[in-house]
Amino acid sequence: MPEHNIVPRDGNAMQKYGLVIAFAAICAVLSIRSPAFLTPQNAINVLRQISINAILAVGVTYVILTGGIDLSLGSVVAVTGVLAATFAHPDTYPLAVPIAVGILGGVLIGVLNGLVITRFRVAPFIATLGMMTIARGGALILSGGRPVSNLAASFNFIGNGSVLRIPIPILILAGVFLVSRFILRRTTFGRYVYAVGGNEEAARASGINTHGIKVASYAICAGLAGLAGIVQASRITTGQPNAGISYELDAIAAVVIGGTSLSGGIGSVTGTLLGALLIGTLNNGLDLLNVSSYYQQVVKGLIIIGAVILDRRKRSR
Amino acid sequence: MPEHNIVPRDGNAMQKYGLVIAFAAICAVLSIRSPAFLTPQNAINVLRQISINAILAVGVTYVILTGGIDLSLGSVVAVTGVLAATFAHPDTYPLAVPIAVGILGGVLIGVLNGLVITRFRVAPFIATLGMMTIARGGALILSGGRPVSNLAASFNFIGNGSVLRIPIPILILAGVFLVSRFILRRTTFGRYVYAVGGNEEAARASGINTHGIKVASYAICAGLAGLAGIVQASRITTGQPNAGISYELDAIAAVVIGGTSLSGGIGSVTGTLLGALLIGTLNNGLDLLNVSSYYQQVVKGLIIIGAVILDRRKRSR
Amino acid sequence: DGSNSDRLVIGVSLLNLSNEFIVDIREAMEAKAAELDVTLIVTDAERSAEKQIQQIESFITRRVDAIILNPCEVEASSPAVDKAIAAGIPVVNVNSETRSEPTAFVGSRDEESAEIAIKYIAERLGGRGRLLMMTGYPGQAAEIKRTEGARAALRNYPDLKLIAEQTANWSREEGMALMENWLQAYRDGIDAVFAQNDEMGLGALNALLSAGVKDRIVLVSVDAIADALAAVKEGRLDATVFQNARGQAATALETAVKIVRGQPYEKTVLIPFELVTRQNVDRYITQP
Amino acid sequence: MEHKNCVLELRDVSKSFPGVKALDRVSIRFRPATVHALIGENGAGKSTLMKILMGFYTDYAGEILLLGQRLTHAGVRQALEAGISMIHQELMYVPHMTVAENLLLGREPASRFLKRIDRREARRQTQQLLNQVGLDLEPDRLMKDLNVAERQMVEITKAISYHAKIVIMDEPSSSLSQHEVERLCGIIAQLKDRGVTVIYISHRLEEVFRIADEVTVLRDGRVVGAARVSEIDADRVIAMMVGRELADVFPRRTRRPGPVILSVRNLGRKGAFHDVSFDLHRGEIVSLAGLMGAGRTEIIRCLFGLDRYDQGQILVNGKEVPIRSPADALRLGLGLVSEDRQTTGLVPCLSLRANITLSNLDLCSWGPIVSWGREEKLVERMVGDLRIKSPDTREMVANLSGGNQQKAVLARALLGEPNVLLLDEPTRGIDVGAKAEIYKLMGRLAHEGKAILMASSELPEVVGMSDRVIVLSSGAVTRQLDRDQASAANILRNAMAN
Ligand SMILES: Nc1ncnc2c1ncn2[C@@H]1O[C@H](COP(=O)(O)OP(=O)(O)OP(=O)(O)O)[C@@H](O)[C@H]1O
Ligand SMILES: Nc1ncnc2c1ncn2[C@@H]1O[C@H](COP(=O)(O)OP(=O)(O)OP(=O)(O)O)[C@@H](O)[C@H]1O
Ligand SMILES: [Mg+2]
Ligand SMILES: [Mg+2]
Repeated sequence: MPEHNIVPRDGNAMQKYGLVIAFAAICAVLSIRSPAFLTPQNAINVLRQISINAILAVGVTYVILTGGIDLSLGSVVAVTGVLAATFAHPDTYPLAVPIAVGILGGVLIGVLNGLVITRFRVAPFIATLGMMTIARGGALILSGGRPVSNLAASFNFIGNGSVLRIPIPILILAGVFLVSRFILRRTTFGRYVYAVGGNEEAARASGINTHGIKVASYAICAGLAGLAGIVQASRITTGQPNAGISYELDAIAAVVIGGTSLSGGIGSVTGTLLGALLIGTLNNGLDLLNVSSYYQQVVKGLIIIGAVILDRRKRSR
Repeated sequence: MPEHNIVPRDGNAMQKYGLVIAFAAICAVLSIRSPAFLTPQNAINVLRQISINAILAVGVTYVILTGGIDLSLGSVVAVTGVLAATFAHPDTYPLAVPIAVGILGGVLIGVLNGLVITRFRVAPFIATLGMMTIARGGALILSGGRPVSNLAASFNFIGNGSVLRIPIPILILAGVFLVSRFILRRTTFGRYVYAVGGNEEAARASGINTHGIKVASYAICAGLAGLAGIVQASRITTGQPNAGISYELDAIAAVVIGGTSLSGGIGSVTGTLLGALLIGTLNNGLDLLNVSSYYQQVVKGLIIIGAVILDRRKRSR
Repeated sequence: DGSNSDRLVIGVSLLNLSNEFIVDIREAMEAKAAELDVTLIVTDAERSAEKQIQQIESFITRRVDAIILNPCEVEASSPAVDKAIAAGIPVVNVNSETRSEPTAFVGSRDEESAEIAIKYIAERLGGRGRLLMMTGYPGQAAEIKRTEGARAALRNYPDLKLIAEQTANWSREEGMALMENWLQAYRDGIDAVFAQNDEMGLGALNALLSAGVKDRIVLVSVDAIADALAAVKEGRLDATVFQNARGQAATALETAVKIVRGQPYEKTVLIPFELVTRQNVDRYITQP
Repeated sequence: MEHKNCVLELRDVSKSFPGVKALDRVSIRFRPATVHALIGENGAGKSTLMKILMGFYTDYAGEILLLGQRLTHAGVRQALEAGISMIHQELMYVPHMTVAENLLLGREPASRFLKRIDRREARRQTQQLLNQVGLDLEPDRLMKDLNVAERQMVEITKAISYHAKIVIMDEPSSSLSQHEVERLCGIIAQLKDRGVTVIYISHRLEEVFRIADEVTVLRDGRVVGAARVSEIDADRVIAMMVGRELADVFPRRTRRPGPVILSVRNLGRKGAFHDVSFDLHRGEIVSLAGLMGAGRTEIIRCLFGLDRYDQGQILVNGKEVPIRSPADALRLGLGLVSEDRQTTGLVPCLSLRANITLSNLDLCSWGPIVSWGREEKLVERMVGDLRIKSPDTREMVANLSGGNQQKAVLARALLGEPNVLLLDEPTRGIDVGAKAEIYKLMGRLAHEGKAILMASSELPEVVGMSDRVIVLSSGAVTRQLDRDQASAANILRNAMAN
């Protein structure tokens, strides 16, 4: 089973063993406590609910694998949502225009992040924190601080429609996940992403254009945030300038819960998806059990830490 | 020159040159544009406004120097503020009680963070992210979601009173800063904090109790967050369960702007203080100039990135 | 739980449960639920419309009998209403509106609160003076509407000048810092401050008191939370604007139950805002 | 053997890692005031055994007796307090701290109250330590700014300064040149006089025979032989280590230089070297020799585009070429094995496989897509050629033994079949058996018309392999020696000329 060539032997299913067990345990408890939990309907529900966070998390996995971080994601979701929405009023542009504008807007922001980080050697934390407030300001300026509404039905279909009874956001997530999994595992680019994060000096000495790889990673990450922005705007049928606040933390949490190391070079998008699923299931399940929202926060924090402990235990057995 | 060797690790004035220049430039522009800016009154104002963020930032400097991170700070401010406030109603306990409760509450949370990170080898990001939601839940549960008000005048004096015309929060900040500077530069504990962040294996090979150093750093960090929580509650004369949201990001930003490396081992509290001053001055100045709040965000992001670029340039010249 | 028994189950999605005003709504609703013997499932949207939609989707999956929605946004929370209605579940909007039409609405016009506040300030200042406005988190429905209401009201008072407008993100701490900065920038040139919620208003109040200038500046905020009422009573805060959280909550739940039981109900219940000053504050203080 | 004649005894020590039995019932007795060499192939388990002694691994089977007392470690601190100190194979220092701070780390002189560091006393102690070993280093320099050899000297100084009863040296000389090795020998002799037991791990057998009193040979985690040095010879030891007889270490070669492939004209880099000129012919092996800090590494880094040169030209096949990055160098057919595998060499968290193919992924991919099958084949070949010992080619490279890591770096450079191979300390930490393989390989490459430029601190290697030796001193070429002139003595004389 040539599961994985990049990540060492235990970087495959085995590695996620602990997380899978934690996830299964949570599901078991929830389905005992609430009959509504283990229904196909609710499974679809959970998947749709995690889709935006998971798309963001998959994107930021690239960046974190290179050893960076992207705090601007939430703001990018807002600004690209507003951008896309302004081109999505009924009977103005074809659907492709708002989609292209949203994604390219994201890519542009990502390229800027990448250039500030590589050319000017600003720490990714600061560069993207700066971009976080810049992009938020941009979203407010573009929209005049008002939600951009009255969008075309075709645009709203992206977030709310289904194909073959599967909600479109889930299909988009599936596409993003599979393509990213392929890129990171099977392509030279993916290999270089891991190498840059694992040891930048050594990657450079191996002839890798480390700056290029980083810029590309930030571009992919913010481009996917643009996609998430479109899905979000379509789902809430508005370009909302204050959308996406602190989404970056949720996304990064999914990545780290999924076993990707914040210092770079170790991890996978499969882990990330599992991480996002774990968080989403928890949110859904605690609502189903009608746990009071204050206690929900406590329980959620405890379970996340617990799941990660279980996971690390399993892995270093 | 026995005073200063060439130790960029804990930074001398030279190193912060770029940042000092950036800071001076900002002050120059602001004082030209607004006569109200360069007054002693406003200087006090800025210092008072940064005090909470700067106390938090000094605390998280310890943690970041060890190579960790603490995302629970904002929630700790809330929960300790609520805790202190519940013991600070008029004519109940002496002033020492709410103060002790707030700080010890913080220390306890920090010790828990540290133990989860060292004993269970959970990534600091996840451990403290979990604690962030747990502590927030705790603050809401403790307070029932309502501000805890009607506090004793003596308690409110902490945040609003002055001694020799200097507001007490500024005095507290000064104390925290000076003590921390001493600890980190002059004591063996400080040395070990740098060593653990610089190369944990090497620190361990030198017989340093690396776990102990980390736990202590998290405890100091959260203890100072407890202090900040007390100052905050006293300043707004309420224990506010939703206080401090995203304060951790501001604090970490101050640390990183101040030249401390997120990978640990490099930095100083002097840099942190400068970083906090830069952010605080910016906030104050943009308000004084009445820059529209949308554009404020853009300008703020740009200036922060610009200051850091200038700083890195200067340093690597 | 409960969906197979004959007890009614009502899903509630609230804007933000770490806001005192919304906590009041929840408590009033829970009290009413005990009285009417229905089961409530209360969720916290944490100010996110996206999250709110998710909660409604979960309610639909669980087939609750009715939904009470305390919308985060006018437009962005509308799909939540649409989805519930499409699934045949009645929706009662409480406190604020959505673009999509719910089964019933119980609440107020947010613009009105700002109009009342500005009118009070204008009267106190004799129609002329310099005004500062502290706005809420940019882009949120309440901020937008209160800003619009204030602007509209100001058109009636051409000599009442809005000299600066800045956000303090609904926060007491930020309101205090903003007021301190304003005092530096405008010193003696301020006659009145309108804060779009009590939290910011109380922050501004602290700053004004510390600077010793409260006597000559009129300060008004909105929501009438307990702290604000106390401040009004002590004469520190000039006025706040009361919105009847408990009334809204109880009426919304009653309406939802009536709809489910097929009883007649009022489609729109508008509960007006009320100005609270030192003269009438005692009527609003519930606790000792 | 009588009890007091044994300071330290290991009884049936075993240790496993996932998929590897690193140590299998190892029993050794160490006598006081002796130098006990521990030798064995790469991956034999030497470092693991020492880390157990030092308290790094506490989950092992078996017993350790220190002066007859059973040693139960809770960690490194306990080992240090029990009188054991160690120089680690992978140097352990804090890069952003100064030499002085690193030397005293964990035992700074400090006041009782507040544990305030006594700077003056610290300075005095540091200077004393440096003087003691005759190391002329500014105590305020940052560790990261030192070269590998200097860092290694600092670590040696640190290890002996604990006044331990047992000093473990895990390849202390791997990047030291002759001059420093002499100094190390002196230090070890002093330790012995003080009654200290030195456990000495090295792949340089001549050193072992000079320094050690006793030798224990490990193979595949087991003790396969032990003897007094006076009663054994190198061939026996090698046979024990590799499990077979080894013929000549250095291959016989006839020098057949072809056309010039690489020329360097007046190359210089501020603060490192200046006015360096030489030609490299196809089919030739040329060495850069010099003392520590002579500038060999800097020249090689510039040639490979890792650093910028600010003076002179580089010509490949007679054409001047700008080399601004390693990518340029690779495109021009250069390959590099860098001196420091930790920083410029390996990506520690990736698999052995990914590390080997990193700079030549195009050899096993269709366009942007990597073919795992082809990659595996290429890697298996290199692993076989270089005898890299690893449970699986997908093992994380950080888990390999030091020598096998070095082989991985070499494998990567060789995979691209470069026309010019730049080797900086290529056999650092590599066992004799594998060294012979590498020399054979170098010979073969030269025979195939490739050119090799090597920097090595191991004089026998320089003398044994080079067609020509370029001797450097303080960043300038002092002499170019032909093969017949290149004796160790001659090289050293020119290296110290100035
Ligand atoms: N942390 C680890 N995880 C997994 N395997 C390991 C680890 N450390 C060492 N090993 C394995 O244990 C075996 C012994 O390694 P060790 O480092 O002790 O060898 P060594 O004799 O010191 O070799 P060298 O001469 O190359 O330094 C090797 O097979 C190595 O791959
Ligand atoms: N990163 C650095 N910062 C500052 N000085 C350096 C750095 N690297 C090398 N030097 C200095 O440059 C000079 C040349 O060092 P270099 O490493 O090239 O020597 P070398 O001949 O390869 O010796 P070695 O045998 O130790 O590798 C030395 O004086 C060294 O101290
Ligand atoms: Mg070894
Ligand atoms: Mg060298």
